[in-house]
Formats: sequence, structure tokens, C-alpha cells
Amino acid sequence: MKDISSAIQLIPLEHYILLSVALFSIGLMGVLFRRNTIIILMCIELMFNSVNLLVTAFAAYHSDPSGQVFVFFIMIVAAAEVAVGLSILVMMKRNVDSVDINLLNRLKW
Amino acid sequence: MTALIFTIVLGILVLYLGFIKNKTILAPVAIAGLLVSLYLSFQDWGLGSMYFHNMILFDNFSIAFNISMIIITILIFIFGIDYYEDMKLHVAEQYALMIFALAGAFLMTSFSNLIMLFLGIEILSIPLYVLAGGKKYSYRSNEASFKYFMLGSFATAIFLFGIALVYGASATFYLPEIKTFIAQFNGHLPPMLLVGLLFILIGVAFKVAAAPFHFWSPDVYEGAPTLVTAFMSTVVKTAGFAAFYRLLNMGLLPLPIPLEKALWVMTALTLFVGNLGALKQTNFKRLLAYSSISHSGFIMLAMLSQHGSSAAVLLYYTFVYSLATVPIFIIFILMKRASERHEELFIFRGLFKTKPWIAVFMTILLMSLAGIPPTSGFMAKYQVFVLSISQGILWTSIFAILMAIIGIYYYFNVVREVFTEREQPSVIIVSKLNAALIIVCGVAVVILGIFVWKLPI
Amino acid sequence: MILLIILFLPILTGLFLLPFRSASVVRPMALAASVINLLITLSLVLSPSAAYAVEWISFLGINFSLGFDGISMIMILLTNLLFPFILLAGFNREQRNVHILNFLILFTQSALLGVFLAQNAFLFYVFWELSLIPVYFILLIWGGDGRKTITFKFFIYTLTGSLLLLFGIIYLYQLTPVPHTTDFAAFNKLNIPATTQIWLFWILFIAFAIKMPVFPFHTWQPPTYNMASTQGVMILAGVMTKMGIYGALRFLFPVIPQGVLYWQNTVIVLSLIGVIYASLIAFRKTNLKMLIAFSSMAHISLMVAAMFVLNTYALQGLLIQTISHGVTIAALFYIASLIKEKTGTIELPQLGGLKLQAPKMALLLLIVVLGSIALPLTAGFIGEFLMITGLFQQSIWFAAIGGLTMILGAIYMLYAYQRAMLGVQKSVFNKITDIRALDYLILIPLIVVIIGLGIYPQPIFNLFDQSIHATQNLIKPVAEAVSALAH
Amino acid sequence: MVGTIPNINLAYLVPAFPLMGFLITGLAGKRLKHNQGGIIASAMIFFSFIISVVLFYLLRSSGQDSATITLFNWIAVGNMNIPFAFLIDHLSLTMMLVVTGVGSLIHVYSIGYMHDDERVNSFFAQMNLFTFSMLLLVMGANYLVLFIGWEGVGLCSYLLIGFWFKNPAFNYAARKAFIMNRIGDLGFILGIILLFFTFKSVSFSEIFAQASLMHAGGPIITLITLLLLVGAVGKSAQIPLYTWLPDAMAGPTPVSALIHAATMVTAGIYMIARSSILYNLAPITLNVITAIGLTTAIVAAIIGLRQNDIKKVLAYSTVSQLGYMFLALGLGAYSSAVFHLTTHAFFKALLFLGAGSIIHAMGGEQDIRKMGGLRKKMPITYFTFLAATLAISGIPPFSGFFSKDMILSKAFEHNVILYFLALGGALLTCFYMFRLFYLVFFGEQRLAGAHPHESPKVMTIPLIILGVLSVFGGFLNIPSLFGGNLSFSNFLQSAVSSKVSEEISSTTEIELIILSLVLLILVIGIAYRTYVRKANLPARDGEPMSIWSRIVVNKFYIDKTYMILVEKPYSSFSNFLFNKVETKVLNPIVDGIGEATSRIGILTRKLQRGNMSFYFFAMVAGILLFIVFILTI
Repeated sequence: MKDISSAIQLIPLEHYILLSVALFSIGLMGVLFRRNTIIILMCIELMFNSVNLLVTAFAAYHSDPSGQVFVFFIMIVAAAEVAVGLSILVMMKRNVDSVDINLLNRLKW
Repeated sequence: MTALIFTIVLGILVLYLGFIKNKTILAPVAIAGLLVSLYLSFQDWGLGSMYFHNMILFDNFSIAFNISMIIITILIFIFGIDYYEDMKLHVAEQYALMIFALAGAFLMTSFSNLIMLFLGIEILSIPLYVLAGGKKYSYRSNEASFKYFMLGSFATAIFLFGIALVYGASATFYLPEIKTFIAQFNGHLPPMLLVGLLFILIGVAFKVAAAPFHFWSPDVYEGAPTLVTAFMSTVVKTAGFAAFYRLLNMGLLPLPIPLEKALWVMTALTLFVGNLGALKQTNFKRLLAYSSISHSGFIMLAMLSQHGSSAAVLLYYTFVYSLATVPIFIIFILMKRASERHEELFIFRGLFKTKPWIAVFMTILLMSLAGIPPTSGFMAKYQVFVLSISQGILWTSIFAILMAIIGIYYYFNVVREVFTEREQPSVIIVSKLNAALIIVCGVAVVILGIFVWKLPI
Repeated sequence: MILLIILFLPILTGLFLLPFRSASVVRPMALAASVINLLITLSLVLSPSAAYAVEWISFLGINFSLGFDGISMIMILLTNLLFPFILLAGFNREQRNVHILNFLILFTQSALLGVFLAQNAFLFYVFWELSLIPVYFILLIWGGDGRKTITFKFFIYTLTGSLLLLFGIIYLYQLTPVPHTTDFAAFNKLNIPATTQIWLFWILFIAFAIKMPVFPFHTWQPPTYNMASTQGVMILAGVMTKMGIYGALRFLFPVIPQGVLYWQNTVIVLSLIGVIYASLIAFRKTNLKMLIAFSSMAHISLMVAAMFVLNTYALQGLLIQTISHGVTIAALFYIASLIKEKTGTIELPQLGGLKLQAPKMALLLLIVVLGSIALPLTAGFIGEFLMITGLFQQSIWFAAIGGLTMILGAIYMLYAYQRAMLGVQKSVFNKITDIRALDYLILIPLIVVIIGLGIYPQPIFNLFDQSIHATQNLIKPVAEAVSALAH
Repeated sequence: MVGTIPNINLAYLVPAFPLMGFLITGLAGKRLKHNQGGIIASAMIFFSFIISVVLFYLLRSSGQDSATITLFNWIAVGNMNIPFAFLIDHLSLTMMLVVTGVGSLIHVYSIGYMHDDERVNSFFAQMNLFTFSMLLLVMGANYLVLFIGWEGVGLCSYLLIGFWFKNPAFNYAARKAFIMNRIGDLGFILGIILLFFTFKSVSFSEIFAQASLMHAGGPIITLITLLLLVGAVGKSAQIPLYTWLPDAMAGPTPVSALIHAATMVTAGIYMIARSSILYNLAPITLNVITAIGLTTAIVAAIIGLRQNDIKKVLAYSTVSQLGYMFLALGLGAYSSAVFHLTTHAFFKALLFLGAGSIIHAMGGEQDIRKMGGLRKKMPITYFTFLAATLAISGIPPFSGFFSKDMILSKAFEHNVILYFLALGGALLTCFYMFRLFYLVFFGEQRLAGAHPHESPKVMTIPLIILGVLSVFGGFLNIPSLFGGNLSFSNFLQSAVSSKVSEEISSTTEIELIILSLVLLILVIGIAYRTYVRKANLPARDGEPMSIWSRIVVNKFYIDKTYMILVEKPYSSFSNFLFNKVETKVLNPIVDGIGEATSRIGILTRKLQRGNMSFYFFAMVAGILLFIVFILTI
């Protein structure tokens, strides 16, 4: 534990922050500009993981284990979400035979 | 705590009851279980016990909210007996998922640590994604759950990022510590912390459908099965606001000026979108969706205008709002059945002719939502305005009052339909149980409006 | 305690009557209840000392406190005086859901009494709103053509004012010393900075201005009156317009005298414009009910003007005119709807020569018309004379313009009367019947009130003087404000 | 020491009787036999006449000037305290006697005249109501009670003018009369209020007591008197508010006799005479009155020259006679005004009743061009009518002579021009009266198919009585010149304070009388030559005529002017208010707000586009905006 965090601390914190912000933004952009649901799901996962990275880095720098714990929580929840999400996706595929997010727009106004 | 545990166990139990092909026992069991957890929650009153390294704090605030949510859930389940009658499969899942969501709601009311808040929100949301899509072969239901899930998880991502940033700045997930950490800046927070807090707030605001993060709610409310919509617009909203309030109260008081300003903007937007969106709405479920958005606006007004001491108003408002909303959804279901599954306002036409009593109580409930005396809805709004005006927030209050007038307009649009004749009167079947419950709710709405006392939370 | 009885007797009767569906049961009992209420009220007039107060919602400073002074007493008297006749107007007539209708009417009565009895602003507001609900349904369910939209406009328009009033109440509430309260007594003790009073005035006044209505907030009124059922319009024109006047007297003068002073002339001028405006329009109205609606507006506007000059004459005149106008307008609308029943139309050009077939109806209408154009020895004259006297004290021009009602009123009222009753008879009206015993039962007492108060108004004045503090409450603060400005 | 007179409370009965009569005849309605109503009504009036006589002697014997009797406190507000009280003094007694005396005669006459009308009972009810109000008017002890009667008589005149309500023209005339009166009344009531604020009271005694201490020409007093004058002008049909009176002839002839000749129209004179003390303080107002009176007298007389409807002629003569009374008032000769009022009541009532009996005889025909030669057919009417004509023309020793002569001499004292103008008016009066007289009674009958006959006794007897009165009525007030002692004027002295002005020498007075007499004879001769010798008729309608006479025939176009200047603009303005302001401005504003709101509502709805990528965009946009917001703020 000790040396891992020290190993993490070899790289300055800013880099982690920048990296994860970059990842987060990439994911966000993906969510915004892609229309394929699968890819959007991936992008959201990417955003989650950017968060994970960030939290881990912070945890190491603060040398505070609760950060790592939180990462595990996030992973579990993300897994659950993806499970649900994929099943919904399957349902959608069955209904409209496509995975384009803008096809589902009967509910409006 | 025991209530929480028991509720989860109850959920699993109901899930397993699904294997028995006799679905008549489901609702009774679920309701009985909820009654037990109601009793257990009462047990904890005033103890303020903490668990898991103080990540959960069951103080009176959380217990009060839990109780109110349990009561509402019980109501929904009772109505569910009739609602799920013609449904062959997977009834157990419906109940179980709602119970799980309820458990998540418990966490949301009682967290004192951001991790718990996150878990609560997720435990609440994930079952709802499924519930929204409950009607497997219904296109609309599918669309609803899809949209809800997509936007929901996106919001979660934002929320998490916020938590990460805050954690980075303050090196803790505990709200009290975050509070002290913020306090040391006396107002001038570093941008990272500020943005982090903003993201967290946005994450919660999404749950309570505050504009401009409300877009999911009209669609989801319309598409989801009506009973689920009822659940979402009542229990989920209550939980969301409990969490919101607790977050502000435990973590961010005194609220940094920029955040407060941002939240005021959000409130005004919410009031505006909610009421004007509903103004010309023809689909009743969407109307209620928008109306719940507008109510979020009023609640936020109360919450922001007096940080820390508006918990009682919050509880009162959310509870009476839920108490009025649930039976309205039920009446809507009945009318929908009676008029070949239409959802427009006109389905209520002629209700007064065929079922005068239901019509009268429908009117009372709508009056409560519109905030007209002597209903509790009026008392709720009154207290909100008392809070805001005595804080000298005049312009927003005036704005809110104007919005309330618009609210009266669209609610009484429905009333007008209820009291106008219909060409060919439709047969409306109301089971004894439903009728009784509708009347009980209606009476309760009035009684709560007449006998109001300050809750010690 | 007795106040509680007066307040709740009607609505409880209404609730009790809900299960009965036969008109022959519901109507007499409802009538009986309102008559009993009237008797109790009269006994109260003889011994005017009663109050009732319990804490209601203590943490919001809300008390359920009832009481009355001369002003409230007169309003209560008017309400309880009119409602028996309003209920009576339903007899022998074809009505759907009689039990619900009578319940709603009695509900309205209780609500109105609550408005006039409340000694607590919150209570006042609750009753104020409550009175609107049953009326809304009376209009919506039993109204005439185009009721859906018209009623809705009326409802929203009125509520807009009410909610602003609510804002005002809460604002005053949080100005009161801790522990905050909404009792009128506390409000009257406030001394609010003049700048605040100046804007607060409109927040509070709009609600009343709409209710009365004051030009230019009147547009909801004529169509509503025209569309409303007989009983509905009797309630609206007879009593509900007085809510506005009462509210203004309760809220504005004692609480924000400087605001009143600041806007005094504005309001007076507005009202006088209203007087002329409504009278002129009434002249061209061919629809009798519309015409009466505008005439009512003209009279009310004069009353508002008198209210704002705020001296003893004006106030006394205002109060006696309150009763006179309530009774007269109710009678007018009743006769109008009689005409509608008998001839099937209310359009003056289609009417004419009714006197040949229905001389008695013509006679009664004439008397009521004379009452409404303030002929001496009718209550209307006392009222208008005193009000014009009051206006005169402010400025002779106000008096002159206000006095124009004497002329304009005569012009349109007599014109209407002649077009309806006199002239050559239309052949279609050959076999219309004259009025029946029931109509006598309604109209004669009203006329007796009109003439009786015209000959001997003193009881009302005494009633008002008995609670001279009421006058003081109204006049003193403003007078002080005047002197404050002087220094 | 007022009210100590024994049995003075009898005065209650004076108005009480007509009121009773009104209630009986009114409520009984159809149940009464055909002419019972008339008998009851007349009896009631006669009773109150008796009582008035009794009161007269009571007052005489008590040696007091006046007595006030209070029924109850009518209005007591703040420091305003108005009792419902009667004042019995010489002036009111005179009026009471005139009203009840002439009134009862006219009632009796009406029994015969209205015999064939099916609504005769309500007719008498209204007549009684009128008498009641008139008595209130003259007996009231303060301005407000006077005002009750004032409006009451207005109402009754409205009802009676429109008695035959099937005729829209009559209804119009009735409405016109009421509204013009109301215009005056507004001025009157304002005057009363100003009186109240000036003197803190409206009762005659207190006001006059205070006023007698004031000095003349105060602006307030002038304003008060002018306002009161407006009321008087309206009631007594003076320029500019006189046009209603000729139209008022629409009513049954007895009504014209009672209301529009003998009593109601004289209310204005009574009121001013009553307020003489105030008017003495306001010279300006007096001049205004003089001007109004004189113009009215002459203009009305001129219009009268060319009228062909018998009642219209009499109506205009009434207007002009009232003008004379106003002239007298303006000159401060209040008692002579009241005297002329009295005599005028006699002979004008007689003229109207005579005209009534003629119309009765001619079967409803009112056009004098169609009459003629009635002298033989209806001798009683003829002789009484002659008496009245001579009286109104002011031929000595008929009553009109004395009263009119007093006014003329007053005018002379005041200003010679005034005198000659007044005299000219008198000559005109004489001319049109004799024109009427000759056309009706001389020559041969022109209307074919009419069988004129003398009226029944019930109608002729009142004629005779009035004839006697109009012959000898003048002797009530014989001037010192003829060895009299002006008993009437002295009798009134206590009530009205006439302006003292230097008496003119008896010689000049003699000369004036002779002058006027010569001129009058001349005029009568001319009239005789034109209408009896040459027997040439007034022009038919439609015949071409000179501009001057066209103007006269059209009554100086005053009615038309009013129509154009007042009625038309009034209705068009009210049209404008409703069609433009109400429907085009006020309503749209309110509805517009609602409309705009729902527009915005629709837009907000449309925001919910339903497609996901838009929602994502919206959320992200929101987030970014908030970030910018919190970082910049």
C-alpha cells in the first residue's frame, strides 16, 4: 500500500488531474456527438473511469484509503448500471431494431 | 437502521415470493412488511444513531422523511393490488424493485458521507430504470426507461466527477468535515472545489428534475407505467429533496455565494419551465410531470430561502404533495381504462355526471396541488412564501406567486373538464378499495391543511 | 360562541342536506337555516357584543379569532338578509342537482360570513378564497351560455388579485414584532415606512379593486353577470362586490394610511371615471342584464370614491349604500331573470309593452328602478346624498362628477324600463303571465328594505356609531398621516 | 316659542290624506268601482284643503308667524342632523291652500274627464301621490324635506306625462321631463350640500337666522344661490331647461292643469321666494334671474304666437308667465311673484281645464285650426274661458291684472327698458291668447263630423269656481293705489323678505296702467280683425312662409339644437366607449396577457423535443453556463 501510493506520487498531481479531465471531456464529447447507443454507453463508462483515476490519484496524494474504497463502490455500481443498461438496449433493439438514440422520440412536448 | 435492513430483506423476500404462482399474497406481504419497517422507524425516533464509521446518521430528519416515504409507498402498493390484477407475470419484481428503491431512498435521507449519497442515489435509480421499462413490449415504456437510463447515468457521471473534485480539494467524503473545510476559505473557494460542489448539486438537481436538468422527467413520466410514474413523482422526489436539503444543511452551510446564486437561477428556471410547460399540456401524465417540476421549484424556493430551518416545511410540502398526487394518478388510471386508454385531459369529461363523489375528491386533490385553501397544498405554499418573504426575497416570491396563478389555471382546466358533460357517458369501474383510499387521501389532504403543527426536525 | 353558530350553521346545514335529493326537502330546510341565521344575526344586532378566539396554527401566528364591529356587522346583516331570498329564488324552478346547488349556496354564505367575521388576516384570506370556490361551481354548472370560458376568466382574474393579497398579508405578517402574528390588531399597530406603504398599497388594493370592481379592472364583470344563473348573479352582485369594499376598509385604511393618502386622489379619479364610463355604456346596452351589470359598476365606483374621501358622511353613506345597493341590485337581477323566464329574451329591442300583460311586475320593477336611481325616500338616496356630501368635503368637482350618477342613472334606467315595460306590446307576449306569489315573497321584502331605510335609516347609522371605534380605526390613522405630512 | 299653537299638529293630516288616497286607490286598484277611485281621491284632497284652511285660521288666531312640527329624526350623521319636519308659515300656508284648493277642483274635474279610461284608478293614485309630494315640498321645514317633495313631484310628472304608456312619443316626453328636472336637481342638491357646509344645517330657520347676519355679495352665497337657481330653472321650465314643458302636454289635460300649470312648475318660484333672504345677499344671482325670467317670458310668448295645438299654446304661455314670476323674483319682489303664482294658478288651471273640456267635446282634437264656433255649443266653457283669457291678458279688474301690474311697476322702478320689454311680453301674451280664443270660439265649426257638446256638470262646476277665482282673485292684493292695503303681500312679509325699493308715485303708476291698457285693447282689436273679421287661419304645415315665421314655428330650433348638441353626441360617445374602449382596448389587454402566457407555454412545451441528443446538449449547455456563471460571479 505504502509504496504503491509513493509510486503514484512520482507523477505530479496535475498530470492526473489533466489526464482524467481530458478523459472525462472525451467521454462527454462522445456522449454529445455520437448517435450509436453502445458507443455512448462506452463514453459514459469512460467518464466513470476518469473519475476513478482521479479519485485514486487524490487518495494516493492524501494517503487516505477511503478514496480507493470509493473507487470500488463506483466500479460495482457502474457494473450494475451497465447490466441494466444493456438489457434495456436489448429491449430497444427488439422494439425498433436499431441502436440509434434519436429513433426513440415518440414521447415529446 | 433496522428499518433499512428489514426493508432490504423484505425486498428479497417479495422477490422470492414471485416463484409461488399465487400473486394475491404479494401485495399483502409487501404492505405488511412496510408496516413493520414503519414501526421500526418509529422505534429509532430521537436516537440519532450512527453506523458504518458515521457514514449513516439516522436523525429525526431522516426518520421523518423515511416514514413519510413508507406511507406513500404503502398507498401506492394498495392501489397496486387493483393495478396489477390483469398483469400475469413478474408482479413480484414490480413490488420488490420498488422496495429496493425505497431502501435507496432511505440511504439518501440519512447519509452523512458522499459515498453513501452516491450509493443511495444509485440504489434508488437502478430499480427505477427497470421499473420504467416495466411494460416489456410497450414502445413508450421502453423509450421511457431508455431515456431515463441514459440521462440518469450521464448525470451520475457528472455527479461522481464532482465528488472526485471535492474529495481532491478537501481529502474527505464526510459532509461535516467538508463543511469545516469550506468554512476556512470564508467565501472565496478555489475553483476546483467550487466546480466540484456545483457538479454534486447538479447531480442531485437532476434527480429532483430541476430545470435545466428536467428534460428526462416529462418523457419518462409519460412513458413509464402509471403506478411507477406515481412512485417516481412522489417517493423519488421526496428522497431527492431530502438528499438535497441534507447535502446543503450538513455540507455546504453557509452556502457559498456563487452556488447560492446559481441555485436561485435554477429555482426560477424550474418554476418557469414547470408551470408554463404544463399550461397548454393536453396529455394528463405530462401535465402532472410538469406540475411536479413546478412543485420542485416551490420546494427549492423554501429550501434556499431559509437554509437549515426549512426542513419541516420541506417534509410537509413533499408529503402533502405526494398524498395528493398518488390518488390523482389512480383516478387517472381508472379514467384511462374507461376511455380506451386515452391519456388526454378530455378523458375526465363527464366524471361528475357518472361518479360525483370521485369528481368531488378529484377536485379537492387538484385544489391541493393548485394551493387553494383549505387544502394542505395551500398551507404548504403559504409556509413556503412565509419563509421566502420573511427572508426579504420579494421578487422571486412575486414571480413564484405569478407562477402559482398559472398553476391554478391548468389544474382548474382539469376541474373544468371534470364538471362538463360528456356526449356518451363512459362506464367507470372503481373498486371499493380504491374509492375508499381516494376518499381517505382527499380527507387527509383537507385535515392536514386545517391542523398544521411544526415538526421537531 | 354565537358567532360560531352564525358562521357554521349554513354550511353544516348544507352538508346535512347533501344526502337528500328531493327539492321539496332540500329547499325548505336550506331556507329555514338561512332564516334562522338571519334571526340570530338580528339578535346580535340588538346586543352587539360577541367574540370568539382560539389558537389555530400557533407557530405561524394564526388564530381562529372571530369578532365584528359596525362595518362587519352591516356586511353580515346584508349577507344574511339576502341569502334567504337568494335561496327563495330557487323555489318552483327547474334545477339540476338541487341538493348540491343548495349546499354550494350555503357554503358561499358561510364563507362570506367568515370573511366579514374574521379578525385574523390569514383567516380572512382563507374565507376570501373559500367564498370563490362554490361560486365558481355555481357559475360553472348552473350558468348560461359560454359559461366555461367566462367563468374561467372570472376565476383566474379574481385569484390573481387574491394571491397578490396573500403576498401582502405575509409581508405584513413578517413585519409584526416577534412572535409574528397575522391578527388584524397587530397589523393595525404597525407603522410601516411611507415608501413601503406606497407600493404595498397596490399589492393589497388590486385584489379588492378586482372584486368590486374598479375601473379598469372590471372587464370580467359584465359577461359573468350576464351568464350567471339568477341565484349566482344575486350572490355575485349583491354580496361579493361588498367583499372588496369591506376588505379595503379592513386592510388599507388602518394598516397603510400613508399609502392610502398617497394614492387617494388617483383612486377617486379612477372611480369617478368608472362612474361616468359605466353609466354611459349602460345607456347603449341592449341586454338588460348587461345593463344592470354596468349600472352596478357605476354605483360601486361611486362607493369606492366615497370610501377614499374618508370622512364620516362618506363612510355612513357608503355603509347604507352597501345595503341599499345589495338589495336593489339583487331585486333588479331577479326581475330581469323573471323577464327572461317569461319572454325567453333579455334583449330590450325584442321586449316592450310587458306592462299590459304584467302590470304588477312593471310596478315592482319601477319601484326598484327608482330605488337604484336614488329617489328620495329610498335608501339609495340617503346613501348617495351622504356620499356626495362626503365627496363635496374633498372637492366640489368630485361631488359634481359623482352627482352625475343622479342624471346618467336616471337616463339609462328609465330608458331601459320604458323599453322593457312600456310602449306597444309585441304580439308574442300576448299570453305571458304576471308575477306569482313566490315573486312577491322575494321582491316585496326587498322593496320594504329599500323604502324603509329610505324613510328611517337611523338604525343603520346607530349600528355604525355603536362601534365608533370602527370609524376611528379607519379615519384616525389617515388623519394622523395627513398631519404628519403637514409637519 | 314655536309649536305652542294648539292643534297645530293637524298639519300632519294635510299630507296624510293624499297619501292615504294614494295607498287606497293604488292598492285597491281594480277592486274599486269605476269612479269610486276618483271620488275617494278628490275627497282626500278636499279634506286636506279643509285642514289647510283650519290651519290658516289657527295661525292667524295664534298671532305667530310660523310653527315647526317635527315627525322624527331623519338623518343624523356626524354633526349633520336633519329632522323630518314641517314648517307652517304664511308662505307655506298660501302654497298649501293653492295646491289643495286648485288640486281638489282639478281632481273633481278629472272624474269626468278620465271617465272612459280603464286605468282611471291608477291615474288618481298618481294624482294623489303628486299632491302628497307637492305638499311635502311646500311644507318641508328644511331643504332636504323640500327636496323629497321636489323629486317626488318630478317622479309623478314623469308617471303622468307617460300615463298613456303605449305611445312611445309620450314615453319620450316623460323621460325628457324627468331627466331635465334631474339636471336641475343635481345643481339643487349640490347647493343644499354647500348650504350645509356653510351653515352647518339645512333647516330654513337656522340658515336664515345666520344668513340675516351676513353681508351681501359673498362668493359662497352667490354660488349657493346660483346652484339653487339651477334647480329652480329646471323645475320651473326656464331657459335653457324649458323644452320639456311643452312636450309634457302629452299627459292627460288635468295633469297639465295641475302639474304643468298650477303647482309643480311653480315650485322653483316657491323655493326662491322661500330662500329670499339668501337671494337678497346675492345681487349677481338676482340679475341672472331677471335676465332669465325676461328672456323666457318674451321668447316663450313669441313661440306661443305660432302654435296651433291648443295645449301647446297654453304650455308656452305657462312658460312665459313663469318667466314673469322669475322677473319679479329677480327684482326682489318675491311677494308679487308669489301673488302672480297664485292668480296664475287660478286662471291657467282654468284655461287648461277649459281646453280639456273643449278637447273632450271635439273628441280628442287639439288643433285650433280645426275648431271654431264653439261659443254657442258650450256656453259655460266659453264664458269661463273668456274670464281666464282676460285675466291672463291683464285686463282690469281681472286677477291677472293686479299681479302682472305689480310686476310691471316693479320693473319700471328698476329700469324703464325692463318695463317696456316686460310690457311687450304682456302684449304678446294678450295677442296669442285672444288668437286662441277667437279661433276656438268664434267663426263657424271647421272640423266636419264632430258634434261638440257642453261637458257634464262634474267638469263644468270646477270651471265655474275657477272662473270666479280668476275674476276676483286679484282682490286679495289690491294695491294702495286702489285704496287697498296689499293684504296678500303683507301677509307674506313675515315669510319672505322682499327687497325694499322706492315706491313710484301714484301718478306715474296711473299713467303706466292707462298706457298698458290702451295697448292691450289695441292688440285685442288686431286679433279680432285678423281672426274674426277676416277669419283667416294660421298657415297649414308645409305651406311656404317667411324665414322669420319659419323660425318661430320651429321654436327657434332649440329642440333640434339640443338634439344635435346633446342627445346625438351622448349616444355616439357611449357607443364609442363600448365599441372602442371596452371591446378594443380593455378586454384585449386582459385577454392579451392570457394569450401571451399561453403562447410562451406552447413554446416551452416545444422545447421538449423528444430526442436524446438534444437533451444531452441542453444538459451540457446548462452545466457549462453554470460553471461560467459561478466562476465569473
